[in-house]
Amino acid sequence: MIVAIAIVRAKDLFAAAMLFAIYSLLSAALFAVLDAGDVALTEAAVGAGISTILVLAVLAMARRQERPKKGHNLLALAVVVVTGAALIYATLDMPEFGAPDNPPQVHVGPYYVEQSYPDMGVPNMVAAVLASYRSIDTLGEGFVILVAGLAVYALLATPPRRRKKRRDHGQEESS
Amino acid sequence: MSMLPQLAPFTVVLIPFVGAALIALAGAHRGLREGLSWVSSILFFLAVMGLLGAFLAGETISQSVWEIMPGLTIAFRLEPVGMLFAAMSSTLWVLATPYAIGYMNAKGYANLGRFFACYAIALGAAAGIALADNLFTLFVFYEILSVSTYPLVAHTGDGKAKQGARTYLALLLATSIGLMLPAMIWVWTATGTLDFADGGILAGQVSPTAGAVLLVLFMYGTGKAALMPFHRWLPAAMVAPTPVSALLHAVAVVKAGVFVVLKIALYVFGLDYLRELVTSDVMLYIAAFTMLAASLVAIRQDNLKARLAYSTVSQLAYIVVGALLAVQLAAIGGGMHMLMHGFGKITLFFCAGAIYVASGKTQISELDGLGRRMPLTFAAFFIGALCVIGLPPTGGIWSKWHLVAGAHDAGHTMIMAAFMLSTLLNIGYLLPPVVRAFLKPLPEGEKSGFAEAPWMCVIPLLLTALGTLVLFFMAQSAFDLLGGLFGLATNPGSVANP
Amino acid sequence: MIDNDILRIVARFLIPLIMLFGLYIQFHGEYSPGGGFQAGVVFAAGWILFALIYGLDAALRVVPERAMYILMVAGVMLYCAVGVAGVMLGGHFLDFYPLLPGEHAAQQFGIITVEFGIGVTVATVVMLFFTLFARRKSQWEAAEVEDDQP
Amino acid sequence: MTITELMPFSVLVPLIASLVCALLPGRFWPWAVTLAAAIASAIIAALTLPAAAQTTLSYAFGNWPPPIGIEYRVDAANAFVALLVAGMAAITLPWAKKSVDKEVPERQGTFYALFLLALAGLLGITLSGDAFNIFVFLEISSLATYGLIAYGSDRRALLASFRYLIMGTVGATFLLIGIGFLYVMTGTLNLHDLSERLPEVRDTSTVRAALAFIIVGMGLKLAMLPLHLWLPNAYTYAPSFVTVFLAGTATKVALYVMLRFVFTVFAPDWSFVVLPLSTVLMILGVAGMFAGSWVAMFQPNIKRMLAYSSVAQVGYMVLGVSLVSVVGLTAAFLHLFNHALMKAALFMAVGTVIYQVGSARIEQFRGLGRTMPWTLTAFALAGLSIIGVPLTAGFISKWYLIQAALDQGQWVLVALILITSLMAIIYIWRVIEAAWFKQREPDQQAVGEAPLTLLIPTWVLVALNFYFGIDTRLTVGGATAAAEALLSGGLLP
Amino acid sequence: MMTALSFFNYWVVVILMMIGFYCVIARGNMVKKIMGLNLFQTSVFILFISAGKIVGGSTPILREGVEVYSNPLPHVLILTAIVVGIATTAVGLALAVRINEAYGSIEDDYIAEEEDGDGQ
Repeated sequence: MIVAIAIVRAKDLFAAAMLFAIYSLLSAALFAVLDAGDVALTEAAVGAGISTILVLAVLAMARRQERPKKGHNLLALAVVVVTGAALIYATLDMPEFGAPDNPPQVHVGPYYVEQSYPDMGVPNMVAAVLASYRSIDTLGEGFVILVAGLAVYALLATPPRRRKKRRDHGQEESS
Repeated sequence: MSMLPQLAPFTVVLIPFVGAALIALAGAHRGLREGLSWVSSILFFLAVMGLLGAFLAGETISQSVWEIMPGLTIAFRLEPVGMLFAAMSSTLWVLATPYAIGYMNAKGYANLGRFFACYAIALGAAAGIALADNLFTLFVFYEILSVSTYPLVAHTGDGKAKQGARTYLALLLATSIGLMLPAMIWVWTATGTLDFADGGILAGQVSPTAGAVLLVLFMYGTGKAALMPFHRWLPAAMVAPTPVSALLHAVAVVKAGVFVVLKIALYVFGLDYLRELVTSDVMLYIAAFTMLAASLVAIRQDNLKARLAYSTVSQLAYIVVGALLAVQLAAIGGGMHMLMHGFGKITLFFCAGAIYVASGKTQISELDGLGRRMPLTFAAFFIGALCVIGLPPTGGIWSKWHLVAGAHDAGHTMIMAAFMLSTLLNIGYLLPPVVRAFLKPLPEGEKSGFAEAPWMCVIPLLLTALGTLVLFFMAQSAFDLLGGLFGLATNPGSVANP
Repeated sequence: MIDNDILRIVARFLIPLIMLFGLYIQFHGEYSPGGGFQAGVVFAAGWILFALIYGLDAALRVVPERAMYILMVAGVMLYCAVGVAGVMLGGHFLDFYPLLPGEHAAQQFGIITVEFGIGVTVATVVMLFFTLFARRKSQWEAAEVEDDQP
Repeated sequence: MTITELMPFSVLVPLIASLVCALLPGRFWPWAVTLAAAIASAIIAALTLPAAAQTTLSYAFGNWPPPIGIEYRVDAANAFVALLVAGMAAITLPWAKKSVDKEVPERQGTFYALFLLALAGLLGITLSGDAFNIFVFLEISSLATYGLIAYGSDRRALLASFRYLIMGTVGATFLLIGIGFLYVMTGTLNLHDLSERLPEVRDTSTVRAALAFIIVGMGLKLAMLPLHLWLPNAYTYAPSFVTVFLAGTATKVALYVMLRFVFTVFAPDWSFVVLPLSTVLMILGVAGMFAGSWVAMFQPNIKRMLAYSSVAQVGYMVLGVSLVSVVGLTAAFLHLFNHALMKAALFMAVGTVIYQVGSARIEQFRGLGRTMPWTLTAFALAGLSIIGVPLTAGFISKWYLIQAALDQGQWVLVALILITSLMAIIYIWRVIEAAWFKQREPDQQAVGEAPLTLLIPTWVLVALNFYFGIDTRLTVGGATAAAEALLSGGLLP
Repeated sequence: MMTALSFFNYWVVVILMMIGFYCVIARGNMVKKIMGLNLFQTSVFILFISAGKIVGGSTPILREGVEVYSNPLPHVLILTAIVVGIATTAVGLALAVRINEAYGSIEDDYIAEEEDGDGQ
């Protein structure tokens, strides 16, 4: 959490990126504590790995320093506070953390725990749910990453043509 | 007339539309375009006459074309007022066609394909309004009429024309969408039907208060009836070429307006129900006020077309008053005035256009002595003026006679007085041009190289002038046409809800 | 960085290990944490390390850009093919039971194939990301130079 | 194969076709494959609608019975929306060929693959009966859309795409939060299962907050008034074809998701009581109608003008929803359908002008009425539909909307609807006036009529606008069935 | 005591969410915005995972001697959501690269100023 604040405050984007990686590792650890091994592994690989590399690649091209902003954005603060208040309000009636009789633990969830091995002989329930019970979601996930690949490819595969083109555009628009 | 083939109403309405499409395709090809204009106007005239013949023979003709939504249909039915309106507009279209061709060519306007196509569409829309069997169908064609006449008003495309056309369209659409549409939907929600019915559909379905509000919505929603303060579009529309002013703004568009008022009064409210409404008197006095105020404004106009436009506003109010008096005789008078004024006013506009074509003059103060150069035109103007004023030997006297008699029947002495006063004012603004033209000498130094306008322009105006004279003698048949069914419809005791 | 001996030697040991680990979590996913997605990321990470040390051009010789593009589509296609096969064999879309006679065998076959498809796609997409982002800088600078000359 | 087994393929066909498309080179084949897939998808959706109107169809993926697995659950409401989305794609694609060739000369395989994925994503959202699955497909379509918008030739397209990405992702995350709360409270993600399990726990702050988050999240994607900021730029700078498609479909699907949650999952007799939803939606709807129409009147760029008009039209739909009656919802669904038709036709006409002239600024429309009569006539006719002139589709939806307002005695609303219609006249009329009553400036290039491949699809859409203004059996029937399907869960009339 | 602890866990998530969300709205730098978006999403992930946790349970992989497993469903959802997150991040960053090339900056305010200069 402190790391998160530091990210927001950091003017040096490079430092922010590094802090971001640390934050990802921390949340990965938190996931591991919460029994989510698969998620922890993924978060570590993605958050600390890929995201950071990509951010650094962008920063290599753009200004490293964030330009200081004039004043504080009160509207943004208000929106965030309202959202936060709504979230806090929502938690008031949430079931107790970690209790075994919470709704998720009594409905649907137990089926996976109990039936996935008899159904398919796979001990990792996460894999069973991921690839079989909810496999259309995972197919969707595959498509999401494919879309990202296609979109980034569309955006960056053509070598850039600088400035000149831009000036032409300016004139075209202003005419 | 019984020899004419009798077509279904929808087919009749479609004739001008098909004609318009062909004219638009003919586009710049002058001979083809004009030929098509002739053909479609004459075919349309014959078709309407065929319907009229069948109608007079006592046939009930109705046709349901298509159901758009449950209970909401495009349907047509012949009834007296509509028949009268259709017959009048189809006759006048035939007469206006040569006039328009002559006028537009003489003045060298461009884009005539668009012009004649829109002209034909407007007539088709007018016929659709005339024959509509329910409010919805009527509304559809009403809107087609508004939109299709916009290019005609803005025809020259210069700043003034666009300004005028914008006012024209804005007022007509604003009133129809803003007031008439919600009124219509209200009627639908309240009664579950929009079909016109003898004796009205609202009686017993809507509280008198709601009915009162509805009446105001409908009266003002019919912007084409030019009730003050929504009359400004009519003078604004005078930027259009004269054939447009003549046929559309003396006949098709404005008559569509008052026709809608009559129709709504007769078949939506029903005269008996109408009398019960508090706002009916209010609207009546507003109409009477419009009648007088527009006359007063007309007197002050020097531009001939503007004067005629305000005169139209005033005359339309006669018909609205006729409808709102809510008695049989006045309603008949209103229907007849629609016809008489149509012939009279188109004559006047034809003359104004002819004067402009021949001499280039538009102001009344410039007309001095022109009567000697253009005797036929001014003779026709004189007859047309008599008809609008309501003096014999023209048909105008009969309609005014019935209106006044109706006001007497209804016990509205004030309205009778208003009719009288307005008639005096009519004389005041319509006769001076004639007097100037015939009795004053030509001003000094006036070049004398012009005579009558081209024959294509003169013959139609002579014919319409003749028409007003003929109507003086034929008024009884118009009265019978209207009265026959009115009598049935408005007999006390026969008002029943279907 | 190619000149740095220590790095090279470490990398020579490390990269195969990382890739092996990637394959392990790919195919051992049913028993321990891991699966197609994580495997893909780890495998790609190995390749990225290679690219960082030996240079992007060398890395692209190993896996060309066009191959990445095709493979990323092919991975998802494999997934869809499994799904369609289920329909062809009379089941629902993504129904694994009809694929093979034994129930468990069918499910395991389905899961492994599907995870493999995901793994391929993820690995190649991540590699593609890296290629595109990393190359962009040099391309951009080249364009800038070109632009300054005329 | 029964219709139930066929139904999911309206999503799967474009999904799989996108893979083929991504690999195809050249300019013809990607387009042809896309067209074929869209048509197939539309046919399947068309077959589904009558069946779904009879009885709710359910297709379980992997044959795992819901809520264990994921199902596609289709009733009249989503079948109606699916038909709209797939149909729009099939109708607009023939137009796309020329326009895309000009605006996106390179890498068309990728372009069309992204397009198909956007389409499949939207259809997936529509048909899915699983909350999380909706989120996943929402992201597929959103990401594809960001990519498509960025194809725009103006550099501002990039900026528009980025801002849309930020707002869209925030919206999707809000949806995810909402879904998370629901899951915590019920333990299920299946919409139908949720609707059965929610009554037990729905008087909790968590569920209330979940509703709020879902509405705000979808409001963002829907471009409901204060959350509409992304839309004008995105529509303005995206390639013409993308704008045509998005205008016809994307916001509609977001509206559908919102309705699905508000009406089916939460049951309207609860969701409209616990939050002042009716009032809030009504105010936002009216504000959207006004602000959108008002700003539209002053836009020099016609694409942007139409985009603001879309904000206004979304306002009409939200207003219809806020009335919480069968007629109101019918009006919303009708307008959803009809607006897609008219806005797509308008954007196609403008896109055709861009194809010929290269710009959508209003000065460039001068005198085009004479040189491009067919294109501009199409624009004018579609414009009549948006104004709501009788015999057009737009009239039908306004009719129902006014009727719904009248049913509840909301006189002010009737007046407001009519006033904004008048504003629509003004902004459409600006274009018509420029096209027919202004002369082309001497320094402006002379242009001729557009090629038939662009004109014919535009006119097909214009004709549909009139067809559905005259024959309303399909639209009114479908919309009524959809509204009734949504309201059947509740106790409202 | 249990209650306080449980709320604490949720509230940490909420505060993280707020920080991330603030970063998205208020920060002008596009890379920062994307990082904020990631923070925001990650906190939502924690919320989901918390929902699946059973105190005393363990990672949902079948083993000898373990009786209570945490719920695997949230884990699956979050795996998918993480993928969605990285996909969004990648596309956003690619856009930022292109914007940087087109405008010479990735500061939203600065670009907004330039846009006004374009006279749109």
